[in-house]
Amino acid sequence: MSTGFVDQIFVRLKVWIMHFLPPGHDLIASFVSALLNISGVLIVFLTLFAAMSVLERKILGRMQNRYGPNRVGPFGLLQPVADGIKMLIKEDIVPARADKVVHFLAPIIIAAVAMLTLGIIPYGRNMTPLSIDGGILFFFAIGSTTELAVFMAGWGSNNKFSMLGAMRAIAQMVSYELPLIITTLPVVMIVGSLSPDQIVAAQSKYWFVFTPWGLAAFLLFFTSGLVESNRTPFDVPEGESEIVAGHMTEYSGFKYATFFLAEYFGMFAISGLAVTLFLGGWHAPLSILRFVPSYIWFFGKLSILLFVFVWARGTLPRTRVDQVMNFAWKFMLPMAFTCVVSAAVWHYAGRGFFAWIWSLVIIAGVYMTLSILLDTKKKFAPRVYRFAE
Amino acid sequence: MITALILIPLFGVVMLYLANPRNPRRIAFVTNAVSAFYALMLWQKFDVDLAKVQLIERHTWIPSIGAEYALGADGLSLLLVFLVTILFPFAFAANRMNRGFYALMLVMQSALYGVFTAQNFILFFLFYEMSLIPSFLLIKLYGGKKRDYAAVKFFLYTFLGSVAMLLGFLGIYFARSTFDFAQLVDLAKTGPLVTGRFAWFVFAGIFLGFAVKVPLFPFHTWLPDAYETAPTGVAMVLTGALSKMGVYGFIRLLVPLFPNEFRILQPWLLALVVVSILIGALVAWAQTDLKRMVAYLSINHLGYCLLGLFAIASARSTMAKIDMHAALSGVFLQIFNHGITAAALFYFVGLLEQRRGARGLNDFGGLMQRAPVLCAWMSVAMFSSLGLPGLNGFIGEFLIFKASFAVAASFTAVAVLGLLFTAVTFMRAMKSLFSGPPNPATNAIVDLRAGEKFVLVPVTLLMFVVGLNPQIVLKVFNSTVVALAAVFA
Amino acid sequence: MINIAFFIIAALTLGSALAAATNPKLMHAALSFAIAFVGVSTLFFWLGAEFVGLVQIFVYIGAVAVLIVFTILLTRREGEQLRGFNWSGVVVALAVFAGLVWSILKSPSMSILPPEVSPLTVKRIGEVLMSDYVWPLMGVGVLLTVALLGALILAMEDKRE
Amino acid sequence: MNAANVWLIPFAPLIASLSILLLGKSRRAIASAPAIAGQVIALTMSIFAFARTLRAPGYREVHNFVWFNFGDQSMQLGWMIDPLAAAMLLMITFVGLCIFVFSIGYMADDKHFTRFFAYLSFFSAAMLGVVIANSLLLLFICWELVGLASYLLIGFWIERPSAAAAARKAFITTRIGDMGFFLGILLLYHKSDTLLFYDNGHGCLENAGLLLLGASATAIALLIFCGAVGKSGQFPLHVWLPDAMEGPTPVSALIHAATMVAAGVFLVARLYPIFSAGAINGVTTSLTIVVWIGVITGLIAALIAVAQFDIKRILAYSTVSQLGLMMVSLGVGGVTAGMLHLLAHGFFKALLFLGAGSVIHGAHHEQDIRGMGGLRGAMPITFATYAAGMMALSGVPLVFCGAWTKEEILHAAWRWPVSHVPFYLVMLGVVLTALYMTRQMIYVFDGKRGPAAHESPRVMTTPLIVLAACTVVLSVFLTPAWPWLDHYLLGERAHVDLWKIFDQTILISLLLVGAGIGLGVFFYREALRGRRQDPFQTAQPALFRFLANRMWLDELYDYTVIRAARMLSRIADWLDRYFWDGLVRLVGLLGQLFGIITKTADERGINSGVDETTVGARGLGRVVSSAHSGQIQTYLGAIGLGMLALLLLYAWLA
Amino acid sequence: MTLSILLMVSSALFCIGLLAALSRRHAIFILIGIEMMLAAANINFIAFWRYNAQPQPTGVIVAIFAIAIAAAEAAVGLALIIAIYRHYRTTNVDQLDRLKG
Repeated sequence: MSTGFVDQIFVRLKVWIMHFLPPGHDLIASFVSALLNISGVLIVFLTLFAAMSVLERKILGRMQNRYGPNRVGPFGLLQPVADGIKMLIKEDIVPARADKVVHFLAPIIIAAVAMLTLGIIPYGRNMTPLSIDGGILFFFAIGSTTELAVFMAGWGSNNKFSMLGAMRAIAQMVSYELPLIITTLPVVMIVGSLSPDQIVAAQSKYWFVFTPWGLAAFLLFFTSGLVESNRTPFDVPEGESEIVAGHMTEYSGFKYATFFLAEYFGMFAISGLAVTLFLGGWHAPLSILRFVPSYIWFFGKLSILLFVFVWARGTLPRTRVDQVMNFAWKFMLPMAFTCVVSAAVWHYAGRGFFAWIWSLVIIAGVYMTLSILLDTKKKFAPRVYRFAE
Repeated sequence: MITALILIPLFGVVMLYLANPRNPRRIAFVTNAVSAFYALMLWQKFDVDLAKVQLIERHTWIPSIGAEYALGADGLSLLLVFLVTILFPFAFAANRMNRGFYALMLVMQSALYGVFTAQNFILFFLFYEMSLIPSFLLIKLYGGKKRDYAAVKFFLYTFLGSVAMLLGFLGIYFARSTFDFAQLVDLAKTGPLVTGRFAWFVFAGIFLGFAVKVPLFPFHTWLPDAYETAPTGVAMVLTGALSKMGVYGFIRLLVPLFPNEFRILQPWLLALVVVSILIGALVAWAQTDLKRMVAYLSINHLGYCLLGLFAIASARSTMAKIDMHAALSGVFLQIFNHGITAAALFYFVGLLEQRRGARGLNDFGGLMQRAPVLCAWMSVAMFSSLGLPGLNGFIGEFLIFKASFAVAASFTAVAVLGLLFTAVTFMRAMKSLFSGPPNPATNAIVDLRAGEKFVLVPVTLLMFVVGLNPQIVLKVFNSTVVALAAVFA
Repeated sequence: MINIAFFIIAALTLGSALAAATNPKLMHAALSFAIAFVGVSTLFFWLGAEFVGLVQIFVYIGAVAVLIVFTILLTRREGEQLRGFNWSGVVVALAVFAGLVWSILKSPSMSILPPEVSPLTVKRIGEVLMSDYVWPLMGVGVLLTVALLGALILAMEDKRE
Repeated sequence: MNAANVWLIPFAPLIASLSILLLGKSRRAIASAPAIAGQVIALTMSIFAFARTLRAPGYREVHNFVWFNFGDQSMQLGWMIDPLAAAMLLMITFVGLCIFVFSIGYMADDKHFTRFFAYLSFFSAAMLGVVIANSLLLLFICWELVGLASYLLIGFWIERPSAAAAARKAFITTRIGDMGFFLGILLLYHKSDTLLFYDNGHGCLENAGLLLLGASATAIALLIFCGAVGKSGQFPLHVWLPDAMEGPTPVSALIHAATMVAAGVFLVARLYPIFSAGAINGVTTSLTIVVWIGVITGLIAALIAVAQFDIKRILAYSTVSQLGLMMVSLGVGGVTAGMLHLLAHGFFKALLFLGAGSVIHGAHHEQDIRGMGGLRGAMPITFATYAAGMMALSGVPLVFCGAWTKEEILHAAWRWPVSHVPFYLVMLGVVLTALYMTRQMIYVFDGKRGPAAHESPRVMTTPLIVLAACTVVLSVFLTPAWPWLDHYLLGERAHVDLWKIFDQTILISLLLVGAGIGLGVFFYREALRGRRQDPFQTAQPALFRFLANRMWLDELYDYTVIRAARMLSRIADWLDRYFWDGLVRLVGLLGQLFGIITKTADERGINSGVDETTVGARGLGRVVSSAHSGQIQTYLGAIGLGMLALLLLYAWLA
Repeated sequence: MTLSILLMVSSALFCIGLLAALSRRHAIFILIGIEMMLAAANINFIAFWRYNAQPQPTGVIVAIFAIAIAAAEAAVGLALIIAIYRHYRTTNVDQLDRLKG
């Protein structure tokens, strides 16, 4: 059941390994423990990255009525291995006028950041690699460093396309960081803690996505997450048709692979956080289903979200730059604030049925108002041609 | 809860400016609907059988000067809250104006809610002044002829009054170091709050403040100018709700706090009130401008309120219980009735002015043939105002006279003449407006439109219902009356 | 071990700060600045103020550094040529440093070791912020809003041209 | 129909009235149906109520209830059935019904047919409310509603300025009286703490309540009498009543016969215990005043009636005169006599007014009796019924009800211990009544044929016939031989004693009536052969003009009371506009003056000082500013050096 | 590990900031220098908090406020620099002496 053997198998494994260490050396013990955690996370997510890269292509293929990779290995499952080899042996080109140091550091920082953010997510019961009190804050603090790294990539390449791509990326990441953070606020407010463990624990009865504010915040959070990880339909910074590959234009070989890896890790991290915040983390949806180990639940939810990422990529066209920004400031931000208010109302109205209704009314009201305000005159305007200046 | 009630109109103001609607009145109405809903919720939560102040909200605010954020409601407050809630949509219905107008009106509404529920003088005073500024602006910006003059006069008058009041209260504060109503009333029961000659200054200051607002003769000269020039909706609110702030202040503060002064001044105050009543009616009779006429009649009607109050105030210890209760109930009822009726009268005057472009008594004639329904409904309001039994005006006046007669029969006998002159005034108005051959200038006048009927039906119904079954209003404040009577006795 | 960590952090911080102050390349200086601030926040972590450290990273790396970098970009036209250096500043800075070190060394009460304290939780900070420091907090909120608007207006291009 | 349900009686016409109003103008054809139906229902229920009072002599049933609470006190209202109320109910509903039916014909082509019936029903309802009230407050409320209804009906032809003026006059004049009434109520309430008439021994008309009143009973009675004076058109407030003829004729009938004027007399009768409280030998100050007011009214009105030419105005003054007579009767102690006369008067005055209406209708809305003549042939039914009414009014003995009641009044007046003057004056009044009624008959129906006239339709004549029959039938219950109605009101059982018919007073009354009619015939019949000039007018032009102009009373009031009040209001207005406002402005001016002084001092004194200082400061600033290079880093360096200096200072101090 | 060493680190950082603010021509460096000085002050706050076992986390709170205010200052300062640059086409503080009295 809840503390079943299978459920805690990885925890026990770690404890078992740790007991080989000589006692009394706390520093070594914590070092080894950290190392074990890191390696666990890396193993799992690198595997997931590999699986994801091929699965995404396959799923996209199905969505576009083609097969996708099916040549390497059974069902094309060895495709990532092939890709990896290709990337590793590719020539590493650095532009002559590039700022070498910056150009070199950028992919490293990006990947490091993405991996760091994975640390605070509780993957199962007692399975949080980095269990710190301000975990959510840690996530965002570290995550915000990505922008600088992206900028370094763009600037260090000394290429107009790279610079433009980086600018776009930073602009939209900065803009969407606000709704992203503010939509976590209601959860933090309701739980009263920044610790992911406690947030998950607070969702043992019901997931926050099943409250009006939670649902709204989840949708907003997920949308912001899409933007933060530069995924379609918000992949403006690396839109091939416009600016080649954005800040990654001048990267090739393993550095490019690192960027690629960082993007996927970022995606995992955001999805994992969404699961933690809104979808009950590793909790089972029904109490009957608790016999299934908690990490399975977590990764199940995570894969659903990842599928949605892919699905969105396969379905939605790319948005225009100004549309992305307008959407952030005029819609996402007010709605995010509304979620905060709504959660407060929900809490102070007693968290009961009426609280539910009140909360819903507030969100619906603001949503209606916003949709009316944002949609008045531009609805059927004649097409306007704009010319580059 | 009450805070929410106060905030809703302000929220409406915000909406007005955020949404920038083509029809700002709709937002004002929606705000009012929400206010009304909240007022009803308030009523639902309010236990009419409990005599004490209920729904209290109390927070520290500026502890160093004893200012608390204290709100609460007893029956009287609730009644006035209802009155405000009824009046504002009615007033909005009277004019179609731009956004600023509604914003100011909503601010005023919020202030009125605050005044009638504040339980602490500083808060009370804050709201009191908060109502003053929008009304000044409303007159100044949206008024008719002479608006600048009237607005400035109104402002100076009421502002000086409230400054005097503030000074008076500071005097009390320095002596007793509290601003809380309940505490002050308790203190006043044990002995005079302030002693010596200083007490007279304090009393005079507060008295002046409220007397100007009501207004009491001879502090009334701002009123005709202000009411005459104010747009209909504003005039409705001014007479219906703003003037009640004065009466409310008398009930809540002046009468409980200064028993001695009232006893000594009894004949003078009663004389002032009677003069106020008579002057109001007599001068109204001499007016040819309908709005001015209704304005003066307001002086007359509010005089009745003060008559009841002064009767209590000056003879509280010797008064029979039944008289005390009658006086208080009568005053409360009169507050409500006058609010409804005077507002309705202004509304009708506004309708006539809209249709004819003038509002002189002699500009009409034979209206009954042009617009019978309008005339009929306006007559109902007029008869209600002149105290016809069966309509709402009568019972309040009856109860007031019943009480004041027991205390000062001779003053009452003279005051009853006011009823007569009111009747004469209205008879004259009806004759020159409704009857006779139709004035050719009124040919284009149309009868009541459906929308106007829609507005008037509830108000007129209210007049009838309160007239026939006053219990529905009385029960709101009966226990408050008992409690207040115990305080006064 | 702990002390070694401290010295490493301090050296990294001061070194990158010095680089930021003296590096003639603007962009490199800005990036050094970022590293210096990471160092500062690590120092905060080391001192047990995790929350402040996180906030430091959040604000300085996520926002201020990006802003600086943007500003450098936007004013790049002559940025690279501006490499002048005012040596009189070095004198003043060194004098101040000397004064400070002298006064620190002169105060015996400064040579103390940290007492054992229970870790400061975020919840506690939140409670203190919302109770004792609620007015300053609101003030800061208003200040930030005003600064945001002010910065927007200042940086906005004139539409008249 | 017990007392708890008696409210249904006024309620029926009220509902009728409301439903007519709601029907609107378009349903003209059926507008009268609800009114008639309401009246019929009220009549039926009144009969049941009446039947209930027959159970026992002096039967009285009361139903009281709380109307509203104020504080922890309560205001009670109530209704009742007793013989007085029941008889009035019957009279009002029956006469009212006749008038309603008549109105269908009379108002057939009026524009506002529906409104008219709504008003009529409302009027009837209000009046019935007055009658059943067991509370002075309820009575007052209905009383005021009666006033309102009369206002609406008198001013019914709204487009005529004279009608509007008359309506206004009626309303205000009666309201003057009502103010007294109102004060009386206040005083009564103050003294007795209840306004209920009967309340298990605690009512204000019962012994316990009356004891509480004590000496103030006189004041209360007189104040309340003011109301009766106003409503019943007693001197000096009678002036509105003749003007009220501006309303449609059925309205006049209703006002003058059945409802409004009766209210005053009914009020006095209802509150008789208060009027007679503390009576010595049946005489109190208040009753004495009632008597004298009644006498003066009766006589003045009768005199004025002689000199009027408007058919309705004559009847109006006759009403005033008869009301005076009733007041006399009440005052001298003949309460039942007064009430009986009121009941009888209700029937025959309605008959007369309706007759007059029929005449007016037939004569194409001619109202001046000089313009009529010889209508006997053209309108036989009207003539016959009118004659019956005229004889009842004049008091022709034996078969007409008016005679017996008048006789009773004379009896009562004779027995009054204070003075016999009223008795003689009443006798004079009786003669005058017969005289002017004869005059009217002759003018209208006799003589040469006037302009073409026609008999009224059946719907109008039928009520006339019914009412005429009633005046005769009613007399059966009124004879001294079997004074059933008298005793019914007194609460006793009546016994038949045929001999009583041949009392000596019947001779007197025969004599008086004979004299009146004879004189009338003598004066007018011959004189009218030549037409155009009233014989009285030719004989005494000055006196005739005095009477024809209603003794200049209207003008007197106009020049004194009304002018004075008007002047007062103008003065008040002037004072308000200029004096009080002037005072305020004066204060404002003082403030302004003070402001000017301050401003001058400010500008000349303080401002220039400040100016000098600033000039100096600017010079200093110039000197200092040269040290400011505008270089940020210079400033920063200065700050750093300053800090160093502070450090050194700290070190030096430590 | 005594407090004085921490304080010396912070004063060193402060002086480096001062150096940046005093010596560099580019306006952005002045800003960077100021930020460094603020950070040095923050280190002091935290250090004094850590070495004084007071239950109230005043030092931490003040540091948080200082960071918030520094952020606001940086935003406005950078906006100013952009505006100045747009106006005068220079970010050399030596040339920005319009305020000269």
